Amino acid sequence: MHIAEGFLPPLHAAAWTLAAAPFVIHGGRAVARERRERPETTLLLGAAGAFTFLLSAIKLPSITGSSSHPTGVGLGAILFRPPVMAFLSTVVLLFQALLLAHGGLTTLGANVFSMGIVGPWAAYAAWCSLRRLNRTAAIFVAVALADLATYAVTSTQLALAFPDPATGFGGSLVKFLGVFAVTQVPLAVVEGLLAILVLRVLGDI
Amino acid sequence: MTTGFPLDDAAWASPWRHRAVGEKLLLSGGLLAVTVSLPAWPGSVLAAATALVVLLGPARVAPGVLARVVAAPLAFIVVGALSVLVSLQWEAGPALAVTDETRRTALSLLGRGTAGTLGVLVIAATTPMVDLLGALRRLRVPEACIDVAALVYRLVLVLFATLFQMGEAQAARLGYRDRRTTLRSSAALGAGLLLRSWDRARRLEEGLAGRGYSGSLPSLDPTRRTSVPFVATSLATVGVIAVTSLVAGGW
Amino acid sequence: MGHLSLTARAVSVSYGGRAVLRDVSIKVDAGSRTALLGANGSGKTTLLRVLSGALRPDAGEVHVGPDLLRHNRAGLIAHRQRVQLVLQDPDDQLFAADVTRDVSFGPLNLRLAEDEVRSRVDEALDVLGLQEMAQRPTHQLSFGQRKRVAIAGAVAMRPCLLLLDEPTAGLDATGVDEMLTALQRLEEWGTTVVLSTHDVDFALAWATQVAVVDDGRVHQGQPHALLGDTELLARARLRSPWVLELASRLGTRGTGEPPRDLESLVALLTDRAPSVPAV
Amino acid sequence: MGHLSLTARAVSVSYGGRAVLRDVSIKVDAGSRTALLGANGSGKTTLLRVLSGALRPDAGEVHVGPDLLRHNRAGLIAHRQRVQLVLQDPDDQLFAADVTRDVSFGPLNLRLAEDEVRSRVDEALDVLGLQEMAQRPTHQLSFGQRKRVAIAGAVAMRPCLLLLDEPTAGLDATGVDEMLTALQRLEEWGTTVVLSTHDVDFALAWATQVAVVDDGRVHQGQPHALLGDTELLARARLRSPWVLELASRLGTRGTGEPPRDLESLVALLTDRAPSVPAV
Repeated sequence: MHIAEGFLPPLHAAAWTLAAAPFVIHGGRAVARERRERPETTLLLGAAGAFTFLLSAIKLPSITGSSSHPTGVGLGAILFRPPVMAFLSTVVLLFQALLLAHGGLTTLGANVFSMGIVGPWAAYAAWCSLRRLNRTAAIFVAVALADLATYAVTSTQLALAFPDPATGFGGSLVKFLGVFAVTQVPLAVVEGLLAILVLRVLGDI
Repeated sequence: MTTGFPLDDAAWASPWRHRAVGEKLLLSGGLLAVTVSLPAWPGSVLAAATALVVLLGPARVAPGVLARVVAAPLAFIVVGALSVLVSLQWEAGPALAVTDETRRTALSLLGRGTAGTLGVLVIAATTPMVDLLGALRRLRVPEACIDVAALVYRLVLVLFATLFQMGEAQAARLGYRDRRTTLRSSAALGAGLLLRSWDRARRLEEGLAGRGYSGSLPSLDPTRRTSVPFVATSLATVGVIAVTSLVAGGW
Repeated sequence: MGHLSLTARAVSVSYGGRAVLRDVSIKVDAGSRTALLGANGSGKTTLLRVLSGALRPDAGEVHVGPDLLRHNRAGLIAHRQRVQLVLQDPDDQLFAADVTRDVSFGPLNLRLAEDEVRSRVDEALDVLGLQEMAQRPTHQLSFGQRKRVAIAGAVAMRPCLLLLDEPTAGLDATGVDEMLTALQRLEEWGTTVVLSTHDVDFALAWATQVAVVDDGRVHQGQPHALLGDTELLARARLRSPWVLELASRLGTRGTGEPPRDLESLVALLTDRAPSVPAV
Repeated sequence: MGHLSLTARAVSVSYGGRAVLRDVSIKVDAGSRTALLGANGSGKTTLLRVLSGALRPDAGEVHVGPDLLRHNRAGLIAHRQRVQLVLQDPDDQLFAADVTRDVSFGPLNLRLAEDEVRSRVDEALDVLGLQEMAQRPTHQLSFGQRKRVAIAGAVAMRPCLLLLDEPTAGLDATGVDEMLTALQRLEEWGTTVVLSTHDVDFALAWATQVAVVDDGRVHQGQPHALLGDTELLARARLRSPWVLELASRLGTRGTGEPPRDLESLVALLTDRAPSVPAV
C-alpha cells in the first residue's frame, strides 16, 4: 500500500521527505563506503534490490479475495539490515512509481518513511530480540510486524493530512486503519508465513 | 514477447525518448506542482486534462496501456477519497456522516490523485529509467548509488523473465490449485528468485571483470540538447493552469 | 493416460499490438511424433503455451480429444493432467533441492497418497533414465540431466501429451542421444510427444509430422513435403536439412523413399552407384 | 592491436579436488581460426578462462606473444587489453540498459577520452553489424543480438585475440549466419578468434586449427586429422562431422582434399562421378 501521487498536501509531502532523508542519505553513504572496501558490493546490492522489487510481483494466496503482494521489506531487513534497506527501498519505491505507476514522486518521502524505514527497523528489532527464543517465530513476527508497521504509519500519514472534521486525527486514523486493514492484516500474516517457508527452502532454519 | 512492464516499453518506444530529460521533468514536475499546491478546482482538472492530452497526443501512449497502468493507483485514490468523504462522528456511539466539507475534500483528493498520477506518467511513459538515473548522476547523487539503481533496473528485467517462467512451470504442475499449494509454490518462487539473484550477481561479476570492472559501472550517457520551444510551451501551459486556478480557484 | 489427439483451431495471439500467431490451426494425432519448427522468435513457444493452457489465446480453441479447453480453474486443472509443457531452460522449472523432491511436486499437488506419489516419481525417473540420480541435489547435475529432470517432473503428472520446448538446444552429442532414448521410452510408455526445435536435421530424422511456424502462421504436413520445400523454409528463416540438400544436389531425388538421416542417404547413394553403367 | 600468438603451457586446474585440466598445452597462432571442441563439462570453458586470465591455473603458464601473463593487477590489466573472453550467456556480461551504454563500459574503464570512447563504440558496433541497434534497450534484443552485443563489448577493448565460449549455441540458422559474418569481419579487422563449440560440423567448416578437449587433456592439430579420428572423438564424447562420415561411408576418402562442408562434399562426389569409366 503506497500513497498515490498528488495525495499529500505540499507541506506534508515535504515534511515526510525531510524525515526520510537522513536515513536514506545514511544508507547511500553506507553503500558508497561498502563499495570502496568491497568492489563486488555493487552487484550484490543490485541483485538485492531487484529481488526486493520482484518479490512484490509474487501474488499471494488471498484470504479476503482481493489479490495481495508481499512488500518484501521484512525479509529484506533480516537479510540485508535496515540501513541498506532504507536505500534499497528508496530505489524500489522510485521504480514502482515510474515502472508501475504505484506510489508517486511527491509522496516518495512519505512512502520511504513507512516502508523503507519504520517497516525494516520494526522487523529488525523483532528479529534481534526474538531470534534466540525461536527462530521460526522470530521470522514470522519480524516480517508480519514490518507489514503492520508500514500500514500503521501510512494510515497515520493519511490521518495527519486529512483529520476528520468531527473527530479529528483520531477518528481519521480509525477510518484509514479500518479501510486498509481488510487487505493489510491478512497480508501481514501470509507474508510472515511466506518468509518462514522461503528461509526454510534456503536452508536457513 | 513483452517485458512485463508496459510503462517501460512505452518509454523506450516513445517519440519523446530522445528529448532532454530536463525539459520532460519540467513539464511533468510543473503539472505535479500545480496539482499539489493550487486549489484543486479547476487546477487539478486542468492539469489532469493537460497530462492526458500530452500522453495520448504527442507522447503517443496507447490508450489501452494508459488504462491498464492507471487502474491500480485509481483504486487507492477512490478508496482513500471515500474514507475522507465519510466522517466518523461520535455522539453516544459511532456514527457516519457526509458533510459539505468532507464532500469537498474527497472531491479535491480525487482530482489531485488523478492529476498527480497522470502527471507522473508524463515522465514515466516517455523516459527510460536509465535516462532519469543519468539526470540524477548529473545532480551529483553519489555514483555508487546510481550504479546500484541502474543495475537493479537491468536485473529486474532479466530476473522478471525467470520469475514469470518459474511461476508458469509451477502452475502447469498444479502448484496454484488451492491456498495451501499456492503458499508453498510462492515460497519456492521467492527462494528460487533469491538464489537466482545471487547467481546473476556472481556471474555478472565474472563477466564484467574482463572488461575492467573494479566496483563502478561507468557508461556513456547520450548528449541531448534542450529544446527551447518545448520548454517555453511547457512553462506557458503550466503558467496558464496556475493563473486560471488562482483566479477562478474555489477549493 | 490413454491416447488422445490435441487440436488448436483458428488461434490468434498478440503481445502489445504485435501479432505473434495469426489464425493458426494444428492437429497432433495421438501416437504421432510432431516437430514444431521455426526460427527463434517465430512463435513456436507461444503456440506451445497456448496448447498447454498456460496462455489464453485472443481467439481460437484448443481441444484434447473431444474436450474443449476452458480457461477456468476446473478446466485448467483437467487440462494439465492430460497435457504438460516443459520449457527450454530447466533452471526455470526446478524448485526443490534434490531430484526426488522436485519430481514429486506435481503428484503432491494432485493430492495423491504418499505411496502413489512415490510410485509416480520412481516411474518418471525410470522412463527418463534418472533412477541413479534420485537423491542428487539438482544443482550438481549437468545441463542435459537437469533437462531430463524437468521432463520427469512433467511425466510424473502422467500426461497423455507432452510438449517440449527445444529439448535438444544446448545439448552436446551425448546429451542429444540420451534425450532421444528418453523420447523413445516416452513413446513406448504411451505418451505423445510434441517438440519445438530449430534443428531441421533432427526434425527430419525424428518426426512423423512437422509443423513449420513462419511469422505467426503454421504449415503442417509430412516431414519430407515441408522440409523439402525450400521456399517455405527460406521464408521461415530455416535452412534445408543437409541430407535432403545433398540428395537434391546429387540428383537422387525421386528415386524411391527420400532419405531422413545419414544411414538412409548412404543406402540411397550406394543403391544409385550400381545404376551408373559399368564398363 | 597487431597480431600476436597465444600459448598455454603445462596448465593444470582442479576444482574441489577434481582435475579439470591436466598438464594442458595449446598454441593459438596469430591469424588462425581455432576451434576448441569438447562435450559439455569437458573443460573447454575452464581453458578459455585460463587463457583470458580470469582463472589462475594451479600450474602452468600463459603467454601472449613473448609476454608471460602475470596474475597481478598490472599484469591482468595489460593482458585484458590484448585478450578478451566472451561468455556463453550474454546476460552474464550485459549490465547496462541499452547497447551503446553497455559497449562503452570497457573503453571507459581504460580511462579513454569521451571522443575516443565514442569512436571505439561505433567501431565495435560496426564490426558486429549492430549500428542500427545502438540505441535499443538491451532487454528487447533477441538472444543472437545480445550475443553480438556482448562480443562488441569485448571488441571495444581492441583485443588482438578474442576468445568466444560457444558463440553459436542456442542460435538458429539466421543467428549462426550473422555470427559467421561477424567472425569474418573480426578476422578482416585483424582479430584472431578462438572459439569453443560442441558442434563438430561447424568446427570443420570454420576452423583452420582444432583442439579437442577430452577429459582434461587437449589434443591439437589440423581439423581433418582430429575430426577424422573417430577413436579420439568417441573418447571425447563427440560424434564425427557428417561430411567426413558420409565421405568415408561412400569411400571417397583419400581422393584429393577432404571435404569440409556441403559444397566441397558435393564437388568431391560429383568429381568422382566422371571418374567412373563411361560406357
